[in-house]
Formats: sequence, C-alpha cells, structure tokens
Amino acid sequence: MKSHGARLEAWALMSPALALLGTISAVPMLYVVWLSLGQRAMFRPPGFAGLDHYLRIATDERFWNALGNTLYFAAFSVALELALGLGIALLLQRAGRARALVYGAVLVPWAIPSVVSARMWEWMYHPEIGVLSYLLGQPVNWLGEPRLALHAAIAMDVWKSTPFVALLLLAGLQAIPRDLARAAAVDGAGAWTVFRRITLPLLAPVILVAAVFRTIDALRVFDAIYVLTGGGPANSTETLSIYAYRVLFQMLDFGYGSALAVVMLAITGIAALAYARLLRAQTG
Amino acid sequence: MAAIAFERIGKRFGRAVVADALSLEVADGEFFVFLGPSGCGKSTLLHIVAGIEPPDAGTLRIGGVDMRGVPPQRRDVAMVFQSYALYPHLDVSGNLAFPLRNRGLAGAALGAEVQRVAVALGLDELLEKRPGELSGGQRQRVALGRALIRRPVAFLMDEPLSNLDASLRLEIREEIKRVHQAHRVTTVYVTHDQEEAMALADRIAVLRAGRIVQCDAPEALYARPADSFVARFVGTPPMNLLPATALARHAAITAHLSGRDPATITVGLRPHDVQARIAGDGSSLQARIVLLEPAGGFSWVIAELDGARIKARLADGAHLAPGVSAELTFAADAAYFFDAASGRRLE
Amino acid sequence: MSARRHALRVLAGLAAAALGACHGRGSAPGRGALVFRHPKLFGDPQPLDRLIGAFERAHGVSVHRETLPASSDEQHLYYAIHLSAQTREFDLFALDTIWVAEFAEAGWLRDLTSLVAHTDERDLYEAPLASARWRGRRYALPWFLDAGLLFYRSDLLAAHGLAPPLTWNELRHAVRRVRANAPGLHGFVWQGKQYEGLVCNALEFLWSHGGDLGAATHAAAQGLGFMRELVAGRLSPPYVTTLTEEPSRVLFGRGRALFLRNWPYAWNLLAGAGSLVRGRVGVCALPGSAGHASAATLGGWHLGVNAFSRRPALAERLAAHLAGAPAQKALALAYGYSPPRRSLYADPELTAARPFLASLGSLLDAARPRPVSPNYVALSQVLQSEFSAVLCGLRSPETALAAIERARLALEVA
Amino acid sequence: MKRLGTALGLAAVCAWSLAPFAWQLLTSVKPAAELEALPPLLPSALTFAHYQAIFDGHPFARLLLNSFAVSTFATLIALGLGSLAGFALAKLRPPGRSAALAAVVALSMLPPVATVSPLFLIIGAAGLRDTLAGLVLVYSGFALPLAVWLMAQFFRAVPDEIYIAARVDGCSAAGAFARVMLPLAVPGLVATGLLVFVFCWNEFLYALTLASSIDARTVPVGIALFAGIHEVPWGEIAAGSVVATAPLVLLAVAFQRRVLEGLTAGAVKG
Repeated sequence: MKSHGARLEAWALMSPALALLGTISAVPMLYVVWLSLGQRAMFRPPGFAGLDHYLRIATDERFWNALGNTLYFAAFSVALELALGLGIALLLQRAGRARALVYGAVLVPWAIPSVVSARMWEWMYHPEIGVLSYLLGQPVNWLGEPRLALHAAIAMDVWKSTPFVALLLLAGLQAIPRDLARAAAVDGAGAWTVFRRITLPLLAPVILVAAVFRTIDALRVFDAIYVLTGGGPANSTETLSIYAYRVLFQMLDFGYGSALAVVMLAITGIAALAYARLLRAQTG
Repeated sequence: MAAIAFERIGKRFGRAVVADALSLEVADGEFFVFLGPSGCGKSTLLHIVAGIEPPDAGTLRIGGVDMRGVPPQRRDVAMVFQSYALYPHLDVSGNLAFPLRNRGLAGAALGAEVQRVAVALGLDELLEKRPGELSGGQRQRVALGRALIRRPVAFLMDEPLSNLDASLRLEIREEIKRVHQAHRVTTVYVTHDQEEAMALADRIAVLRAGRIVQCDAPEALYARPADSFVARFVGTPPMNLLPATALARHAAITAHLSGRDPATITVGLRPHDVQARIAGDGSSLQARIVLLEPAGGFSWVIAELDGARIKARLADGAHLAPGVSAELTFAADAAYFFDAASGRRLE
Repeated sequence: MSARRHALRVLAGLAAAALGACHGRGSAPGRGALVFRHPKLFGDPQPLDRLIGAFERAHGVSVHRETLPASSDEQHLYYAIHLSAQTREFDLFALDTIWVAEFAEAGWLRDLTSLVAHTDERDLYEAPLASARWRGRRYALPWFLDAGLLFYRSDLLAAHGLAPPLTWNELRHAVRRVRANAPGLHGFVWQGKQYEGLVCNALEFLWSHGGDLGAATHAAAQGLGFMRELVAGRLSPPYVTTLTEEPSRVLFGRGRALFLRNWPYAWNLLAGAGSLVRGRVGVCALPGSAGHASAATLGGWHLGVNAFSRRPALAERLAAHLAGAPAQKALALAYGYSPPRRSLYADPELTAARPFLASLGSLLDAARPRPVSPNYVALSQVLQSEFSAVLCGLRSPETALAAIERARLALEVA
Repeated sequence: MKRLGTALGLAAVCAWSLAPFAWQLLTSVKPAAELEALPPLLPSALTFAHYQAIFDGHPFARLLLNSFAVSTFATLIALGLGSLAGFALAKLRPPGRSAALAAVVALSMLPPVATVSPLFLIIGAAGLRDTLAGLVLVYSGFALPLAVWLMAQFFRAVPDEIYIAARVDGCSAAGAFARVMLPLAVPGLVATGLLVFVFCWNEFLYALTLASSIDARTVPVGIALFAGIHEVPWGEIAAGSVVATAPLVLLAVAFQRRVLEGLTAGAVKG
C-alpha cells in the first residue's frame, strides 16, 4: 500500500508508539550522553566537564575490573547456555507424549523473576546451611571467595537463561524440514553426520541470534548479581551495571556515572547493531 | 456499471516494468482479460485499478472519474483473489455480508441479500461453516459471492482459478461466465492461462514487459497474431515457428516469400494445420520423426526438419514410428510469416 | 478511528481509578499531619506510638509514622532521591550518623542548634554530638547510639579458666585454647561482607592497633594485617566475607562460635527467651592491642527535620520530644536501644530493668565516629572495596591504605 | 534403548529446571527451627507460618497489588501502541520501515542503567516520582520495542490478500485493522501480552530507583530488600519468592504454547 495517503496513514498509526519510545528511551539516551559531558556531582559546582570523565574512566582501575567481570560473565554464561540449550533442544524435539509437561518445567526458570532467583540461589549457596554445601558434604564459601563468587553467579544465570535458549533452538530445529534428515539417513548418513552436516549448518542462523540476544542481556546484567552478592567480595562480581549504579545512586555523582553508562551503551550498542544487521540479513 | 480507462499508465518495481505508458479503455459491461506470462506484473495492474497501488504516472478513470487519491473503499470495485482471501475468523454468511455491513446495511435486508447470493451460488447449506471447513471450489464460490453481493461497478479477478484442480477449474469458469452474462458487470480478469482467456474474454490484451503487444477479440488474436510472441502464446499446442530456410523446398512458401531473403523470415504453422504421412517418393517436405504423442482421438507427431522441431497431426490411418522420415503437408493459407528480427507479422 | 479513541479514554479512566485507589488506600497522611519516617524498629511498635500519642495530644496535631526499607544503603538512596527533589512528603526522619554532614551541606536539614539546651549539651556523649554537627551548627538530635561490642561465650571461657580478652592476642590465644577441645567451633565471627558494616569492623581493627585514616599508617597497616590474619589463620571462618549483622549473630547464637563482634541490639536476641546460648553469653569492650586502647565504631540514628517541610516548627518540637531524656528512657526500656545520654546510664529504673544496657555506659562513651564529611558516603565506596580486597588477600594493607589516602584527598574528607 | 535415553534425559532436564524452585517451596513450609541446619532435608511438619508472616509483618499484599497494577497497565499500553505500530510496519509497509524496525530492536537492547538517571530526572520533573503511574509509563516505554517487534511478526503472518480484500470491501486502514487484522492476530496479542507482562513483573532496577516508598514498591524490590535490619528470615524470603513467582509460573504453564510462539517469533521466522 504505497500510495501517498497510505504512507501518511502508516506514520500516523506509528506515531503514538514512536512518541512513547522517544520520551522513555531515545531522549534519556541522548540526555545521559549530555550528562556525561557535564560535572553533576553532589557538592561540586556544576559545569562543563568535556571528556574529563572519559579520561578518568580510562585510568579507573575499578572500571577495568568491572569490565573484565562483565565480559568474563557474558562469555562463559552465553557459551554454557548455548551448549546446554542445544542439548536440551535436541532432547525436547524427541519428547513424545510428555511434551506439555516438559515444556512447562523448562519454562519455570524463565518465568521466575531474576531477583527471586538470586534470593533462591543465595539461600542454596549459604556456606553452612545451604543445600549445595550439604550435598557436597563440606561447607564451601561459594559467594565469599573471590574466585568462586563470579562462577556462582554464572551458574545461576545459566540455570535461569538456558530455557530461553533451548526453546529458541527448538523452534529453529522444528523449522528444519523433517525430510532433510530422512533423506540424509537414506543416503547412509549416521546420526552424528546428520547432526554435523545438516542440522547444525541449518540451525546456525538461529544459534547466532540466540548468542547475540543472550550476550546483550548478559552484558547489561544487574538485578541477579546485585541481589546475590552486591558486587562483592572485593568487587570480584561487580559488573559495569552495578559499578555505574553505585556511582550514580550511592556516590550521587551523576556526571561520572553517566559516563560509565555511556560506555556501557556503546558496548551493548555494538552488539545490538550486530543483531539488527544479522536480522536484516535473515529477513532479506 | 462503469467503463475503466487506462491513460498512459506507468508503473515499475525496481527494474521490473509493470506498465509502460499503457493506454486502453475497458468498455462498460465488457469482460476484459490481461494475458501474459506469470511474473510480468499483471496483478499490479489490478491493484492500480483497485487503488491499492498508485500508478507512477498516467491517469486511471472508472466511470469517467479520475481515481487519483480515491482510497480502495470508495471505488465500489470488487476483487476476487487467487488465494480466495476469505476472512478466516468469519463464517460463510459473515464473509458474504462483510462488504454490505461496511455500507451500513443490516438486519433483514442484509440477511435477504446474503440468502439471495448463497442460493445463486449453491452455498445456502454452508452459511455457518468457517472457510477452513470448505473445499477449494466452495471457497472460491464464497469469494465470488462476496464480490457479487455488493453489485459493484466492476469486478477485478486475479487468477481466481489457478489454485483449483482441473475439473473444478472448468466448473468455476463456467460459473464466472454465467455470472457475467447474467449481470454484465464490467470485469477485468488477469491470467497466464490463454485457454481461460479465450473462453471468457470479450477482448484480450497480451502483455509483455509492461507494454500491450496486441489487444483484440480472442478469435482475432488466434487468427491474426500481431507478432510471433502472441502467435506462440495464444492457442494450444503453441504454434510452430521455423526459419523460412527450413521450408524453402515447399512451393507455396517460396512463392509467398516472393524474392525476400528466407533467412529474415520466420514461418508460423499451427500444429493442427500440418498433417504427417509416410514419406512417398518425391514428396516436397520430408522430416525425421522424433516422438509420437497420443492425444485421445488422434496423435501428435514431433519431427525434426533441417535442425528445427515441428509438431504435426498424424494423418488418419497413417502409421509412423520414431526414426522414420515422414512427409508433412499443410494448406498454403495456413502459414503465417513473421519478420525474424522483430517478430512482427508480415501480410 | 473513534472506536480506538474511545478505548484509550476508558483505559486512562481505569488507570487513574486503580492508581488512585492504590494511593488512597495506602498510607497517605491527612492534609495537616506530620509525617515521621524511620528505619524498622526491632520489636513491638506500641511504646513508640504511645510517645507519639502524647505529643499529638499535647500539640493537637496528628503524626503519621512510616517505616523504610531495611538497609542503610537503600535508605540513603531513598532520602537522597527525594530530598534532592525537595520533597514535602515527610517532615521528621531518622538518619544514619554518617549522613548528617552530607545532608546538611546539601541544605536538606533544618538547623536545630537552638533546640539543644546547654544542659543537654553536657549530658550527651561527645561522639554522637560530633557526628550531628556540621560547620559549627547542629543539624540533628542524637536519638539512638550504637557501638561495636565483643560478645563471648562466658561458659566456654570459664571452662578453660580464661577471662574476657583485653587484647587481640589474648583473643587469639583463647580461641586456640578452646578450639583444642572443640575443633568444629569457629573462633571469631564478625561482619566481613563488602558493605558499610565492613568499614565499621575494619576501622575498629585499625584504631585498636593505634592507626587511623590518614595518620599512623604503619599502625593502620598492622590493624588491617591482623584483619586478614583472622581469615588466613582460620581464627574466623572463610565465609566471614559474606556475613552481615544477622548471619553472624545467628551463627554465634547457635553456639557455632566463641566470639562475636556486633551491635548492642544483638544482646536482646542472644540473652532472650528461646536463644540456644541464653545465660551463657557475656559482653565487653572490643580488645585493644599492646599499648593501644580498645576502639568501637559509632553507629546509631539521629533525628533530623526536612528543610522543605511544610510545618518545620512542629516537626522540630516533635524531634525535641522524641530525643528528650524521658522519651529516650522509655525507648531504651522498650527496645533495649542505648540512649546517647550519660545521665540515663545511672538511672536506677533503667539499671534495674536493663542491667546490660547500664553496663555499656563507659563503652559507648569511647565510641569513635567515622569521618564526618559530606563526601563520606562516596569515600565509603572506596573503603568498602579496599578493605574487602585486603580481607580477601587480594591486596596488601599498604597498597589499600595508599588508595584510600588518594581517594580521601580527592574527596576532601577531613 | 533410544526411547529410554530420551526419557532419562528429559527427566534430568525437568529435575534441573525445577529443583531450585522446589527447594525454595520446601523451605517456605519448613518450620523456622529446622532452617538453622541441614541434616533435616525434609521438614518434619509443614508450617505456613512464613506465609502468614509475610502478609502480616511486611506489606506483601500491597506489593503484589502494585506489581499487578503496574504490569497490567503497562502491558495494555504496550500492546495498544505496539499492535498499531506493528500493523503499520507489517501491512502498510511505509518506506524506511526496515530502518525503523532495526532502530526499535536497537532501543530494546538498551542497558537500563544507562537511562536510569535521566529517567529519574524526567519522571521527577513530571511529578511522577514514587508513583505507580510513573512506573507504568517507564515500563510501557521499555516493553514497547518487544511489543512492536512481536506484533509486526504476527501481522506479517496474516496474508496480504486478506488485508487488501478488507480495504476493497469498504474498510479504511484503521477499519481493516480493527475489524479484520486484530481479530486474526489475537494469538499474537496473547503471546505478546504474556511476554510483556513477565518482562514488567520481573523488572527491578527502575522499581528500585524510581519508586522506593511503599505506595509504589513492586514485588522484586520487596523481595530484594526483604531482610529486616536485624534478621534474615530465610523462611519468609522463601515464602515471598514463591508468592512472587506463582502468578508468572501459572501464566507461563497455562499459556505455554502462546509463550513459546512469542519467545520464538523473534528468532526463527526472522
């Protein structure tokens, strides 16, 4: 419907959504960039700070620690989620009568709010009376030991987000025409070859979408880790979001905090662009 | 009812040209068919008439009124689609009533109209059924009913039969013809099936790359194709086109060439007009048989003549087998002559 | 099109009604009422309500009381958000001792100097007064007092003929002796998680070794070294890095540890009915070290008046009423929270009802405030992560103290 | 053999997914005394004291109401605006639509912490700080990209001819949207509504910063700040967690197929 009238009508129908999007995400995004160029901390004279905040970030050891934690967290959790998710998806595909039951079970972790899941895991990770230490037979300082804490957070996130990945990959598997696998079988390909030669290549686009989607979520993680460990011990689980939140809302330094937020914006922005381009390639 | 006028209509999608300064007038009550190979943008022409797509250039008039800026819902034009496009969430009576309900008709009057059209199309027992529960033929009848019920000024039909199986296609085709003869509603029909076009159309326009190659009554198209494209496109099986050189030995052909260089001429022969017999001695045109194709009452013969393939009818009583050489005969006036380069027919 | 606009109008109406209902049914105070916000008081709210009832009758105004989310960090955020937006939603509020300088500098607190009569001045402990003063004016009235104390298992010490430890060495020695017969027992539990509580604990280690922020750094390093030694030497369980006030109290309360560092509130729970260690717990000042006195970090709550309050005069009178000696005595009796007034520690009725509280008099007097500065909360972020790094053995005390020093100067914290 | 292997595998997946939640459920009915140590895995007797406590001690009912109100209204607004925009993008196909869609997807990737401080100032300026309305506005804005994207997918699945037929049969674009496209996209609306509701119910950062007072506090913030100053009631936190999760789990399991459609609409159909 390309007539001039239709084009106008289309934008008219989209305008309320664009207006709300503008005020809630676009304007704040630009405003945060503007805030990051200004000096806006408690008890400091406001004024133009130019790139001072960004220079300070470059030398801020706590920033690099938070960035390291975030990237490490994202890489490991996404990798595990994809591997486990693929395994579960292959299993789910062969779920016969029990399909509804299994889907229901798998959806539970996805449905649980991340704050609730953090409290649940905090209780399971309790060193002395936590069930995980009990099962292992000896108290383990899951959240208190810097080397373990981040991995404990990764395990929680893997448990919480694998269902989403599994269901995504399952839909991808189901989109592959069944007779392809049958044809390959007829041509003498074993299960493993069918998987490697047919299923995997055809599933690759969906795996990529799941990977980018999860990476973006993992890069901006806040709730789960803030409630689980608060970023401790010794900032070993402090992610960019948590550090930016602390600077913004505990140190009340809106200038520097916004600069941290802008850096985060840039990182997730790059991942988002990859996702958008990948999507357009897929939709053609 | 209203006449539909295309005045220098231009439309292109990227590189594909749908209409190139296309002008023509569909008379009031006429059953007009756009015929062309699939993918040449015939449907887009219908969308332009319906107001769904604006033309890039030119003017479209319905009943003499310029349709620029007039939205589809105010053009009083009905449309029947190849995929039926019935509303899945409404039952048959809902689908039939939909256009009139949009005009504000309701209650008993609306019920009567729905009953009238349902009975006319044999759908009265199916009124409560959802489109999903109907067969292809029933669905197409409902689509026809939806178009009929509102007594529009024109029908637009976008290859309505191509999703139906062979037997049903003839049945629905007759239905469409009966409806047209009963109501004489101006109809613009689009198809790639030349048999359909010949059976239904008052006039046919053969389209190619956005231009009208020829626009005439079906018989004229068959008898006097404007060029080799129309000649091959209209009529089944398609006309043989052979370089004149292959028929140089045939007396009538050489006479007709009257001195023109045979290489520049293409000769058209309809398979029906050519008979094939066992080659006797001294026969003028001999060709090696490649294939025999039984066609019920008679058989087609595919032979090779001087490197070119030709299809002919097996003369009654003749017995031929592939590999044998046969004699081909045809009446002198059965041949058509085209300019080899442009394809234009030569008188 | 009209159908859609109508739908949106209905939606808007519904939204207003539902949200209105939530708000209406909520705790919206009447037009002229005073609103008093404070942290959750541990125990039965009646005594506090009786005090407020007395004030309401005396001044013919209704007072609306609201409790706030738990931790000090969240409350700080809540007040910072609303006061920076110059809210009028509350008049009187309880604030942590470490916020007074910041809120006063930001102009969010009314100057209450006139409210503090000279008699009060002398009766109040010095530390709480110091933390309520900024630029020579008094912006808050001390309400409750907290200080770090050492709780110990009196039965286990007695069984090994040991007296409560006066120095950290004595404590280490006691732990080894008792643990020889009870290997599963943790030695000393305290608050090691990365939050404000860790700063209180670490400063105590630092001060009790004669060190301080910005001065006597060698002693300060020794103090932090001792803190790390507690974990490395297995005197404290490795997961002390996850403990806050309550988990450490529960651990000690279940008889899983010999010593506990905590605030006075813990006494009620440890000595109360249903406690596993009831009657087997003693409390004393935190140990000092050779030649250096014991040190306790000052905590507790002050009362401040919102600078943008619609009814400041009344709010000030309510503050004076709740922070007055009689009210503090009543609250001490009801909740066991220690009042910041010397005279009450000699009050016969209080010493009879709460003997433990009376014994704290001298200890509380020695409590030391954390640096009083508008930028303390910002500095605290650095303190928390540096102390946590030392505790986890990821950083040496010296490098941590150097980083703290850089931050302290950058933030101009005295 | 393969059947057995699959069955065992599926059982393992179910156990792995449900175990933590089951443990939390168990903790919520365990008597407080038995929570102090772990030799007793299973509770000797079931007690609902913790559930009792969260509704008496903490204003938990109020939190549930707040969360429900915010999530419902934000979902309705996001669905309303999202379906209009989704329809326009999918069927009216204005020029620059793939760029618009890409921008919408990019916006949905924003890290909340990036926009929390400006939103904090904007919502404050609008006088909506510490109100449910403020949260509804922010949540609907933040859920909109997801809603627009999903609704565009669902409208794209409806054949173009049906939309053209409706227009030719006398409907304006909005008429065709209301009378034909919307009824056909009901499964899509349900799927999108569910995903947006779960998205809003789970949100924590904005709720923590924009609405701290009791009037507008939501369940996640309540759960996070649950521990009183002086006690860590693991039983009550478990009860709170169960109650906070129950509505979502029921919704997800009840509308399983729809949720799956919604979840996968983004990735597979592309």
